[in-house]
Amino acid sequence: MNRVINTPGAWQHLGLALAVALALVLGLGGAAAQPSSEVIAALVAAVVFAYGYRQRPPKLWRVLLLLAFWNALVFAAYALAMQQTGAEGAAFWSAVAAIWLGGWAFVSFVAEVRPRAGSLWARLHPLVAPLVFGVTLLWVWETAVKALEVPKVILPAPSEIGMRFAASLDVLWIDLVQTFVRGTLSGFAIGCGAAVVFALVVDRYAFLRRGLLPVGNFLAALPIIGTAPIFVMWFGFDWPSKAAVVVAMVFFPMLVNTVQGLASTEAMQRDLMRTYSAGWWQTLVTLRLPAAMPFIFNGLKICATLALIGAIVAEFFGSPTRGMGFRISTEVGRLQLDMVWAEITVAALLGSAFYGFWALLEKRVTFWHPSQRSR
Amino acid sequence: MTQTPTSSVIQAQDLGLTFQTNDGPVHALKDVTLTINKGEFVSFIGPSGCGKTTFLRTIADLEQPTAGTLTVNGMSPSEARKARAYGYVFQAAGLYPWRTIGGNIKLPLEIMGFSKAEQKERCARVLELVELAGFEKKFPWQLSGGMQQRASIARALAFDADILLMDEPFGALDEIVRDRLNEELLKLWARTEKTIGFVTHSIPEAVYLSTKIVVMSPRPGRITDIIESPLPKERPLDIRDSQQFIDIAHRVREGLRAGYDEAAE
Amino acid sequence: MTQTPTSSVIQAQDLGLTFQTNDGPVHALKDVTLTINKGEFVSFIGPSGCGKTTFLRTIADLEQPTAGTLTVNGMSPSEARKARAYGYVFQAAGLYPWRTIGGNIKLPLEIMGFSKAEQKERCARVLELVELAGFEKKFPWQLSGGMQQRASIARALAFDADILLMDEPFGALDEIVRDRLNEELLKLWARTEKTIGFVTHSIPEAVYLSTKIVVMSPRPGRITDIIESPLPKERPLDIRDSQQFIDIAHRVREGLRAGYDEAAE
Amino acid sequence: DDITLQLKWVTQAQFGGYYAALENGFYEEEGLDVTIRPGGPDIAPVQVLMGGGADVMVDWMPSALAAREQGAPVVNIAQPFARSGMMLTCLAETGITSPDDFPGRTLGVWFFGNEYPFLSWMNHLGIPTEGGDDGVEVLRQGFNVDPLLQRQADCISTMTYNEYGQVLDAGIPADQLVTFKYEDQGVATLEDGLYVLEENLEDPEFVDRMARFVRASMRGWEWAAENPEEAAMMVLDNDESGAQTEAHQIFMMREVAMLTEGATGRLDEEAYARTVATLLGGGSDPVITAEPEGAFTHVVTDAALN
Amino acid sequence: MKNALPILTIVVAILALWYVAVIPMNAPWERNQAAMRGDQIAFSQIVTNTMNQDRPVLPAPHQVVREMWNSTVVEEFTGRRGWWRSGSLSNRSLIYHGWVTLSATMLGFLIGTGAGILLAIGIVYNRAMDASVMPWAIVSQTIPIIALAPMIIVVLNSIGISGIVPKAIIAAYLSFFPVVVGMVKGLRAPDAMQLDLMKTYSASGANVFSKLRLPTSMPFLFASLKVGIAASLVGTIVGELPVQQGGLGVRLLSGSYYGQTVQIWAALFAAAILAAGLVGIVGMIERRTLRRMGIAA
Ligand SMILES: Nc1ncnc2c1ncn2[C@@H]1O[C@H](COP(=O)(O)OP(=O)(O)OP(=O)(O)O)[C@@H](O)[C@H]1O
Ligand SMILES: Nc1ncnc2c1ncn2[C@@H]1O[C@H](COP(=O)(O)OP(=O)(O)OP(=O)(O)O)[C@@H](O)[C@H]1O
Ligand SMILES: Cc1ncc(C[n+]2csc(CCO)c2C)c(N)n1
Ligand SMILES: [Mg+2]
Ligand SMILES: [Mg+2]
Repeated sequence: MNRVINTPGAWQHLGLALAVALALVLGLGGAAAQPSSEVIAALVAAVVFAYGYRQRPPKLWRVLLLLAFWNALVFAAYALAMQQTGAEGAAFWSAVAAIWLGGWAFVSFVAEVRPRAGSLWARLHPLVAPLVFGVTLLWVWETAVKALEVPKVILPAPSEIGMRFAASLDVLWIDLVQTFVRGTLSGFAIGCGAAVVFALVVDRYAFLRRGLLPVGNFLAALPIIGTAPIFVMWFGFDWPSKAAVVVAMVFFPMLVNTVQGLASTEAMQRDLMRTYSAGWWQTLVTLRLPAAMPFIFNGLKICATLALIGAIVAEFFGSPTRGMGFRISTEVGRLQLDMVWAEITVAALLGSAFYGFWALLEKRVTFWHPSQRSR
Repeated sequence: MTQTPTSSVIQAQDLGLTFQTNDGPVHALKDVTLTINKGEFVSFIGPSGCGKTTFLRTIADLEQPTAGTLTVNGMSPSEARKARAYGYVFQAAGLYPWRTIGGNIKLPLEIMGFSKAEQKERCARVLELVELAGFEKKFPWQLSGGMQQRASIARALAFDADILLMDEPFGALDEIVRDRLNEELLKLWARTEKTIGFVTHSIPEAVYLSTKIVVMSPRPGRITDIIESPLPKERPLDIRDSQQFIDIAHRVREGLRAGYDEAAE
Repeated sequence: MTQTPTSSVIQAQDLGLTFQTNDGPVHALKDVTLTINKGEFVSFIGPSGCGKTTFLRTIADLEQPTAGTLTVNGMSPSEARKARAYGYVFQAAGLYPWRTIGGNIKLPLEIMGFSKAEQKERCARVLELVELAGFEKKFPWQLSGGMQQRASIARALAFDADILLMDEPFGALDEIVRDRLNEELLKLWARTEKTIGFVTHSIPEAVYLSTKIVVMSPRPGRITDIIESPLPKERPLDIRDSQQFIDIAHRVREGLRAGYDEAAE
Repeated sequence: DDITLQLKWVTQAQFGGYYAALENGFYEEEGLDVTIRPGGPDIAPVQVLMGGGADVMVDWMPSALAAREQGAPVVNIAQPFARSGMMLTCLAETGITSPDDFPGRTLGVWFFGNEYPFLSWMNHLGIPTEGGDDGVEVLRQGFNVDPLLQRQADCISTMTYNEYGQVLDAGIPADQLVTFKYEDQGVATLEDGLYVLEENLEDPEFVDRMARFVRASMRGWEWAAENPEEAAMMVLDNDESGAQTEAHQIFMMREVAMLTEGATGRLDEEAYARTVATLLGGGSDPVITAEPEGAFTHVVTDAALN
Repeated sequence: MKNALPILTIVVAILALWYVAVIPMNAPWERNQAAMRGDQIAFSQIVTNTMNQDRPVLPAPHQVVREMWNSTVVEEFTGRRGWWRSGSLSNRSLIYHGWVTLSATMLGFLIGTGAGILLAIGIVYNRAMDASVMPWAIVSQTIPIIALAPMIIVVLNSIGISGIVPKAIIAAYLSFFPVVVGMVKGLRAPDAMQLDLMKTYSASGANVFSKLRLPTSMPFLFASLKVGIAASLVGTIVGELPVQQGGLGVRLLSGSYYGQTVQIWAALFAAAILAAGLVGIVGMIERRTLRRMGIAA
């Protein structure tokens, strides 16, 4: 019994089997729009393969069974997507649930594998789970939109978004340059740079720290929905006003993190510097900045997501006729929802990449920190 | 009395230090009067919380006394600190995790402006001394606790301060390594004429190393006995079996016990 | 040979444990064969990094051996753990900072489902034992390092496990308190017939406390000597001046040194 | 019967007729229980209609026709606004006197589907909208008049009944302003019409409900045109944001009355044809690519007005 | 209270800077108006005028304060729809709009925090979720919510959910993330020895959670709650824009539609005060809890 519940992916596998059984039973009712027999066959095969995998056969078998399991799922998903007619009943949704649970079980199986350190597989391994998760999510979205016949003007299907994405690369690129390269990056650099410099000043004068941080936290709470139009009024329609919004958004998170980081040295470490009679700069460079790095990177990561959103939001309140925020708000009005989602996709990819960039750099710079050495 | 020097390096007169805490004042030190001469090796021993660390920190200008006077080399502790008179080994290793062992040892050398070549040479020398040659490129967390402690001793030795203050430096080491490092420390001290202040919980260690043993007692932290060691400067390990040694150890133990019983009331 | 019991509690046969690290395998334990009988007091002594902690952890099912067999009370360590056979004192105090001293001591009692009244009574009893009565309501950070260590000992004693595993429990204490706790521990052991595994760096402590002293040596961690103590079960503190005591201590020291020199090659 | 009306914009006198009908009980007299839902920025009323959140919506024809082409089958059932109130307002100090002066200027334009008449106009004039010396620099104007007041743009989009009044209120007298009404430029498109989903019209009961709704609404519009002050107060009473001022809403009500003047609610097919022509001539990226079919119907107004 | 003087100093300095900035920011308008009238304007006149414009580029502080006073106390006590006359809060007062925003913020915060904690528990206890969910949680925060909000509102409306809930859901969307990040960190904060101790007691999963992981996560949780509640407020404001049924967000937006700069600033500060108050309350609860736990002195 323990085995049934406690091994990785066990209850997902159980759920998968139940959902398939349900689809079978309901499908026997025989209405037209039930999952086709190929779908059911593939799903049953998936249940069997997963069962075989969970019996922990020798290594080669495990790899083969895992691949077979995945392929069965993909086949079932594809076949189900192909036969959508729009009048699906409970059996259809059971099959959808089965595929979703199957994906989850697959992720559980893969997550449990501990690849050998240093191998190529070890590098790819962390990507598998999120990718499978994402693909499953997209598939459920696609299936649901098609099956429920959700109007295109409310929520387009991922495939439509993808097509629109591929067809509009030029426009997307122009918008990306306007919003990310001009607005986001400049604002991010100015905001974070200023925050770090300011943190050093504030850190030096306790009076400033005690006065500025509370006031600064208060000012940081001014919602950008209100400040963005004001910045457009002050700095014009083009990217400077977007950069200003970004600066306003990232400045205080970065400041707070840096100040906290600079204060994060241990008493003994500071005492050591005192016994060396080290100067302020020496202490800063050799002790406080290195010790602050985990916090600084924390701030940079938070600001990376804030910055892009800030620039996009700012464009909602006035812009030249390009930019991601401009496009999104304009295309909503034209009911070109696929274009809207294509831009949202760009934003998500870009934001994640920007975040990932800082996360990678963090790994290199703060390799010494316990949080980077093990979980 | 085998000690050579006579000029006093550290002079405390009626020194007192009271911490203000929420629960009221804590008298960490009270009426401490002590003279340490140049080239002396002084051990501090006493029950936990009696103020040994606090006294060492006060000498190094890491705490400010609240009563009495304290001079170091005729200056205030703060001036002495700015003249870089101290090497300090803390109770815990306190290495910077983002620097290698070599980098940690070079840290004070960088700050004090030694040349690159000199840094390298000194680093190699002290690593040798604490038996860590070959670990220069490792990071602190890759070493066992004892090794880290030794690295921190090496760091304090690297820049040849005149006054070496060591707070239980060998606490985390096993007996054998400890014996060996005791010997090394004695040799170093004999060679360089440094003045050393040394906190320990081990009576044999205190007796073996010191020219002067200061026994302290808590609440309030104060000195209950000062024992000048009659042992010769040259001390083989088996001196610990000599009667003289056992007698001193006995006196220290009695002093400790007395302070303890008193505090228990 | 003064030991009473004969039934074996812990039995290790060719036990090995290898850690896989990025730098390659570390052989923490190799070919360890040892039998511990019920009611024995076994000390482990050896240089830093020789695998004392690892062995204790393996007994307590906190590490999995990679070779050989290990049984505890005839069961696997994992089953023994689930039967709550162990009290474990870690090398560092490891009190939960969000619980008072009393709360920390009651933690295992809560988990094991003792009644409120029983919790209270046991807590008071063990606090008394480690001389911390009156500190029940304090938080760990309000105590000195030595007091915290004692609290952690009290925590392990509170629930009367048959097997007590203690990893350098007295490392942070000064000699006087240490002596006193040594006596208490011996009394407790004599009264309760517990089986005790005890790691220490101090040779006198090992000799004073144990019925069996296991000397270990590093790289790979293994047993180099097992000394059955001929000392009587009743041991006043001054037994440490007896010739028998000194002889055993000498043998332990020699064993240690041998292991050390060998490893240095 | 319940009816939910989705407005295109926030509560203001632009929709005074509906509020007047509501407050005066005209809907009740027709046996209707009407809920008016204000719109807002970035809410496309078509989405609400498609999502089933409303039965009928107020929308502008360009965006309704665009929606139709996107597969959202909305149909105009009535057209209370006979004329367009959109215009381009320039500062006289810029020296602009006619569209010929536009090249090299910066113009503020509303997007969100409202840009098509403008693009069509520029297309007629042969002025590129990508900037440069012989083109115009287009700004995506927020829904306020700041760009003009701050001199960030030479001209901005205004409605006769709203933003234009704000410019005057701000202290710039009418003689300092030059306006270009889309009506006068021949690129006017139909504004504020009532639209429903095509499939609903197959249900006679629904048509009947809408007929009563349109009848009551038109009564409301007539009443509002005659009693602008009271109508403005009704709007204010329904304004959740509490941001409007009495004076401005009265101004707006009066101006809106000029746009509804003479309208029966029945769509003028000539105006419809002109709207479609304007939209089809929208330049490189037209909002609609083909002549729409079945985009309006008279069945409701015919039922309502007889 | 030793912070009072520094804060006061900074506030005074900011006010002074602000007043100074008001002049050059608002002066162009005065000059333009003068030029339009065809006369010259003296500098002293410019200074006095810029302090009291109707549509200032940068309102003077006293204008903002006056507007806040008028749209709270004055409106409620003397306004036609004020609480004093009508017995209910006036929709022209910031108190009413603040309340609308606050209620959605609190609901969203509760939903977001609950979801965040559950997700964090899932991530810590389920390897599959650990491997797959976290990257997508990050992705979710890179999507511009202001673009999604109207669609979310429309979709929820179409399935019959309206009123406070859609706004709260958007608020929750923004506030769950900091909670997840903080809680995952916090639940994983116990060190190896603390976990080993539990193992030697052979403690059940529930015991390990309630007696070890939960207590260690508390400081992390509170740090995240402070970020989360501020994010929740932003989410509510974003959600209010398309709903247009009161709230500080509507106030901000309609202020901008009708060019009422001072009204925008008043709403802006009201939102910041609300955020500061909420964060302050969380901080107070934090101090109490942690002190009772003995973590904070
Ligand atoms: N920063 C401080 N604030 C308040 N009290 C302190 C502080 N530092 C030390 N104390 C108190 O001062 C007394 C002396 O502490 P000190 O650290 O000098 O003891 P010690 O002799 O070094 O003990 P140990 O052997 O445990 O290291 C103790 O009672 C301690 O609680
Ligand atoms: N988790 C681990 N991963 C890799 N190596 C380890 C691990 N734990 C211990 N070791 C290694 O195993 C060996 C034995 O370690 P152990 O902690 O048992 O030593 P010890 O005898 O307790 O030393 P000490 O007296 O310093 O406590 C050491 O070389 C250590 O570096
Ligand atoms: C969603 C949407 N936003 C703005 C407009 C343009 N517009 C039409 S009426 C009006 C109010 C101004 O008084 C404005 C700004 C629109 N048509 N649709
Ligand atoms: Mg100390
Ligand atoms: Mg150990």
